[in-house]
Amino acid sequence: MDWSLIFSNTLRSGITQTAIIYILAAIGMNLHVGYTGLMNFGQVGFMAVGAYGVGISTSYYGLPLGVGVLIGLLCGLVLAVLLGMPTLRLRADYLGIVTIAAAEIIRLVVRYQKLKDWSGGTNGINGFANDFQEWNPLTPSAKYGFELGPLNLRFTGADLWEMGVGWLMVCLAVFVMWRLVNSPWGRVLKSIREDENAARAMGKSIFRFKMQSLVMGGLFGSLAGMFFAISNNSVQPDNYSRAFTFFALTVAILGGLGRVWGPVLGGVIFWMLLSGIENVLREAVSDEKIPTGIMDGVQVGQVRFMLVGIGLMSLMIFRPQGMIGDKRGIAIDARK
Amino acid sequence: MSRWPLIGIFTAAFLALATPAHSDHAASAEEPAQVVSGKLQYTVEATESGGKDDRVPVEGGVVEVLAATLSADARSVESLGEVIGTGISAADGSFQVELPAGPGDYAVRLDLESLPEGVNVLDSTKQTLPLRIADGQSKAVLFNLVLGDGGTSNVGAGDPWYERMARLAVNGLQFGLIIGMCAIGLSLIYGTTGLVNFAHSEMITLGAVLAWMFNVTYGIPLIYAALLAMVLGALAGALVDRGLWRPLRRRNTGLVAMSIVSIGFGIFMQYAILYQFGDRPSKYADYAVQRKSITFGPISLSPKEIIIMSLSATILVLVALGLRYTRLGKAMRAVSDNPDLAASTGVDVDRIITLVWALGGALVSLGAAFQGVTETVSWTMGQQLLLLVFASVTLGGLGTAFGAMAGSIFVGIAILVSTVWWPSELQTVPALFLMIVILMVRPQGLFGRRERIG
Amino acid sequence: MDDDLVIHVDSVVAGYVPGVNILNGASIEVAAGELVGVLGPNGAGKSTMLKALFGLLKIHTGSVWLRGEEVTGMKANQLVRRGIGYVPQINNVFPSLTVDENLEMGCYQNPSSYRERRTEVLSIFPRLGERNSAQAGSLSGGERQMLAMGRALMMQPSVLLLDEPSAGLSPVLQDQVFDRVREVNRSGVAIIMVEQNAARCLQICHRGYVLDQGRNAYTGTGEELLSDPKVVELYLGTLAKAR
Amino acid sequence: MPASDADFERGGTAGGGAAGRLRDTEWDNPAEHAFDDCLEQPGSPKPSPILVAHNIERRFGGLIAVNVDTLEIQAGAITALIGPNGAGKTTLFNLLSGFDRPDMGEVVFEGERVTNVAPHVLAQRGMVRTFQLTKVLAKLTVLENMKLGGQRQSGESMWRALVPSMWRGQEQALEAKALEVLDEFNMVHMKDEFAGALSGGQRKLLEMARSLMTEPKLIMLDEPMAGVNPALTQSLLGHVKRLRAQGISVVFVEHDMDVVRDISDWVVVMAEGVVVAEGRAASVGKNPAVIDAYLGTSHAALSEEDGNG
Repeated sequence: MDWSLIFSNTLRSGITQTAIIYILAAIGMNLHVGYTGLMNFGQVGFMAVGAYGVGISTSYYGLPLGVGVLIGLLCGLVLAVLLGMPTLRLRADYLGIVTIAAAEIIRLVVRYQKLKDWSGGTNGINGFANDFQEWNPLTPSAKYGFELGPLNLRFTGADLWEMGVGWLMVCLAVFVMWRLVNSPWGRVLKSIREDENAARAMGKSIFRFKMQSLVMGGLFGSLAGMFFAISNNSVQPDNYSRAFTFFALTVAILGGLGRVWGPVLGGVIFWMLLSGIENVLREAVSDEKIPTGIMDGVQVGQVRFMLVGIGLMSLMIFRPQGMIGDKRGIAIDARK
Repeated sequence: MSRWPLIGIFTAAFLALATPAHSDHAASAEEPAQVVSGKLQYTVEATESGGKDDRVPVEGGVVEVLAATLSADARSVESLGEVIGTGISAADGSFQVELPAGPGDYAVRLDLESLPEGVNVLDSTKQTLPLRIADGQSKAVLFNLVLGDGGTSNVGAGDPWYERMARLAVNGLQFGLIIGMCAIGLSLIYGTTGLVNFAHSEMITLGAVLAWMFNVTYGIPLIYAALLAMVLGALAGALVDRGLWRPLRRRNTGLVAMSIVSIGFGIFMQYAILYQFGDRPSKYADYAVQRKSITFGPISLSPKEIIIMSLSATILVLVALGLRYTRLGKAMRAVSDNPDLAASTGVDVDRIITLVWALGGALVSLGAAFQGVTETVSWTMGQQLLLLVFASVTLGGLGTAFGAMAGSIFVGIAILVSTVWWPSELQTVPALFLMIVILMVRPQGLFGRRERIG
Repeated sequence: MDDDLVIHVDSVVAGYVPGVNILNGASIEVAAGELVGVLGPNGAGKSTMLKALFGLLKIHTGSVWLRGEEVTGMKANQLVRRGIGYVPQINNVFPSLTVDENLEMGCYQNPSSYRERRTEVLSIFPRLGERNSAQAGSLSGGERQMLAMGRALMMQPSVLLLDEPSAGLSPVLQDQVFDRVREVNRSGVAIIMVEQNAARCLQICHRGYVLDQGRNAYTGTGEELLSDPKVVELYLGTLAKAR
Repeated sequence: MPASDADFERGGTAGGGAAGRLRDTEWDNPAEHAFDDCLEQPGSPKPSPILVAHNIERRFGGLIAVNVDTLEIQAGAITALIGPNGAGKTTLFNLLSGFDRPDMGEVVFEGERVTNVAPHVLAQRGMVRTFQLTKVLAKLTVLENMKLGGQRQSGESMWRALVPSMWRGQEQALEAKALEVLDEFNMVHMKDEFAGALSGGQRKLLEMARSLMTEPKLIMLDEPMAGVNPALTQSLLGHVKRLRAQGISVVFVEHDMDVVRDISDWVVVMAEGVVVAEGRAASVGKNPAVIDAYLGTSHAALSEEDGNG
């Protein structure tokens, strides 16, 4: 067992691009589910429109990447408004079904082969974000970082550039969230989560606040999708499936719904756990500490996801407030 | 009391690990190369009734992989591109084609000239098969070869539109009946407990995979395998209720929290099934091949289709009658109406809910086994069906079993008939869209009763 | 335990939300064949008392005894088996079941007695016979109340728990309900009745309990309670005073 | 008001009960003579109505839950709405406050037609309501609950929320006001508690206090005394009277006839969705229609004796 490799990989997973994508998406879901009580189970739809917004505008219409990013955000906004107008009056569980279905419709449409010239069909869109790599002040292929005893924390310049930009966005998102939820606006959201009619009787337009929350959280989702697309320099339709939303939800719950830092902590821990387990299992399998009759290399990834499922269940049952939540202030009440 | 959910989880995990493993995992521990593989063998139909079909491997068969455009459900090829790779079958009939281009849509074509004399594809439209490859996936393809003349499938594009529509309507009815079998459980569970069960998709997959396991791994004829799957599905449903949901209800867990738990349970089950079953879609050992068909006007149905349709229709009618007239059915409806009041009249509500789970599990397993016969068995089949099941249940009115049946048949027929005008790749979009619209304007569904407010 | 008691609810503490108790140690005793009223202001825990007794609500401390057998924490369906019938105040019929199906649910645990019991119940509530195939959801308030009582009587209970049977009914129907309650009681069924209409209730009850904030405030025969100025002033409303 | 004085006397002689003690806290009654010229019959016109309902009807399936020809609510007075369970009181409340929409008819608030106006708009215009089952926001503190009542808060705009300097001043003023109102309700000491930790009676108080934060013209209380212990009832009644003294109109639903008699200037009686009687508390109790629909025949006999003795 190469413990140094295991530790290094585990530590790295908590801070690399994948974790950042999930953290950004989960920040949006935290605003929806944690602060407003909107059961948005279609966050991946916002990610998809963000990613395709930037992908299509740059590759098909040849716009500069910066403009593409604005268009990606605009797509998120439009989707939130389109989705919110008719559905925000629905009950929480109905809204969950509707948002899942909407995300699925988006995925089916962008992968539709007849629209291949436009959205790339099943192959997606590739190589539209070269500008982003060119803006990198570091040497893409050089290795940066350090080794600390057994820990190898070296990243290529390309990775480091993407991570830097990603974490900057996370910080920005957390700052915006922190400002929002600690304002009178955030207070109204929380009151809607607790009891819509009470907020209504106090003269608050529930629809307006829910819509604003949907838009803002959706924008974080689109940001996550765009970061996904740009850092990979590619958009693949089948990456934007239901499972993504559910994992982002797990990240948000793990950290603590209704807490500003919840998604960040949740994302880092989630990916460290996932990668730690995978690395230990992989090493154990390749050292034949686990007989291949029980598990082979391919199955390690599957076992890892089984654990995600069990983790989400156990969290919801035993610690719905997540890691840093206060039981008195949790959003999804186990007893509501 | 709080240890019960964990016991439930571990029991389920144990069950997942204790069943005999499916052997065909890709062997390499590293990132698997994208490979299309399969086995060319033709079937000699058993002469004696009760005997199994004989399979003879084909050596030297030529298989080509082409770039292609597929329909959304990857069930049919819409157009073909250039040839990407070629494979030749070995002595045991197995072949492999590597795909340098990575994930995407392909078609696999069998060169009929390369086959031994007298061997043909059973259905001549199935000489070219659709193939969809996701990232890191390897897939298996299966050609149905027979000794003797093959037939042709009925879906001809040149027929008059009304004939095509009639055929599609019948196919849709079959699909709808299968969805209906899957939908009743979801609807009854929602009605009696208020839970939106996102793990229902995995109950579908589990049913189909269990039937596959009995049929292929243990060689039990499909009919009995499906019945066994039904029994195990019922057991699994009851077990999940006892081990997970009942303790959560005792803790007064909120409904939204419970749906999130069901999402977690669904993820667990999905990957547990993948772990056991592998990611290759498979066919059952029986009924893959069926040449004789019965024709009514433009519609021609194979015996298996007739059996599936009549069996599911019968079962749905029986369930409906049971709910309407039996003591147990009335108790189920009473619990749906008002669990507290039902308890007050002496109904053991917990027992009824467990029975509902068992009934749901049994029906969903049989429905899934049927779906596995018409399509293939794969670890994602439940996920693919779930939203359609939701759409059907919503259409009929959440929580009403009769509504769920009607909604399913409507959705099944509408989906297939719509392909006359609508791209089949996007055939589920209208159903999902319809569901959204219905939830918005009439959340009680088309057949549901509006509740009095206040 | 006193063997004559059919029901003995002993110092029960219970509530719906953790940390907030509605019942704070209230007790009730009912002898065989007795008709007992439970009164008190809104929120005093009257209905909660019935729910706790009937196993619909978890009891934190205290105990419930049925004919000398402890039944604390027993589920409702087991209590039904032991002969307790319960009619909730609201939502007391199955709206999507027909009137006959509702009655059938009444003798769920003893289906063979259905025909015989139905005839008897319909003789008390003839209106139900006229509407036998209507869905209960389409009945009027009075009809629903009759159906709920009728369904409870289907099982031939030895103890009947009534939660505000006269609520929302017109005076004529209220009188009918009280007459029926007395009639059923005279046939040997012990009844615990929660009522808002205190004066009317105490007129027909053998004894009454006045609850306040989940505790016993006053207990006595109907006359005793109605003639106690303190009780009348604080709990029954001045209208009942003159009695 | 001789009739209600007589009630007071009676309450007093009965042993210093609810009604008697209330006289300790005296609040002016600006509406004392507002109803002098009003006919005691359903739909009677009022000198200066703040809220008027015309011909409103609400059905649930086949059931007519509310069918009110005309109902005028006098400004600056306390109007009680009584009737048996299921009479449609809460449904009427929902219709008047915009939480439910009538199938036909119109509602006029301060001379403007407000039928089908959204409830939050009505609240902004000064019609605020409470609920039968208290709707405190359990996971917000008492102070946050109070501050939610503030109207026209610039910090409630999503964009301005990002720049605290744009709303901090207003927020501080709001907090000062919230503390002031909490002080009137003797609740300042629990300002940082989660509202979910309050008792039933305290929740009722908080809900009423929170309503005042919206600076209402008309406050509608749905069973404000339900589930409140007698000691707190006194305090709640005092608060309601103080509202009237401050010029706020009050409509409330109540079961307890003592409470109704004590504080209401006018009583509206409903049965089976229809207004069957209107009038002063004392005379409504003797109205045969009310006795028939609500109090019941046994009560009628009691009232007779009462009158004689």
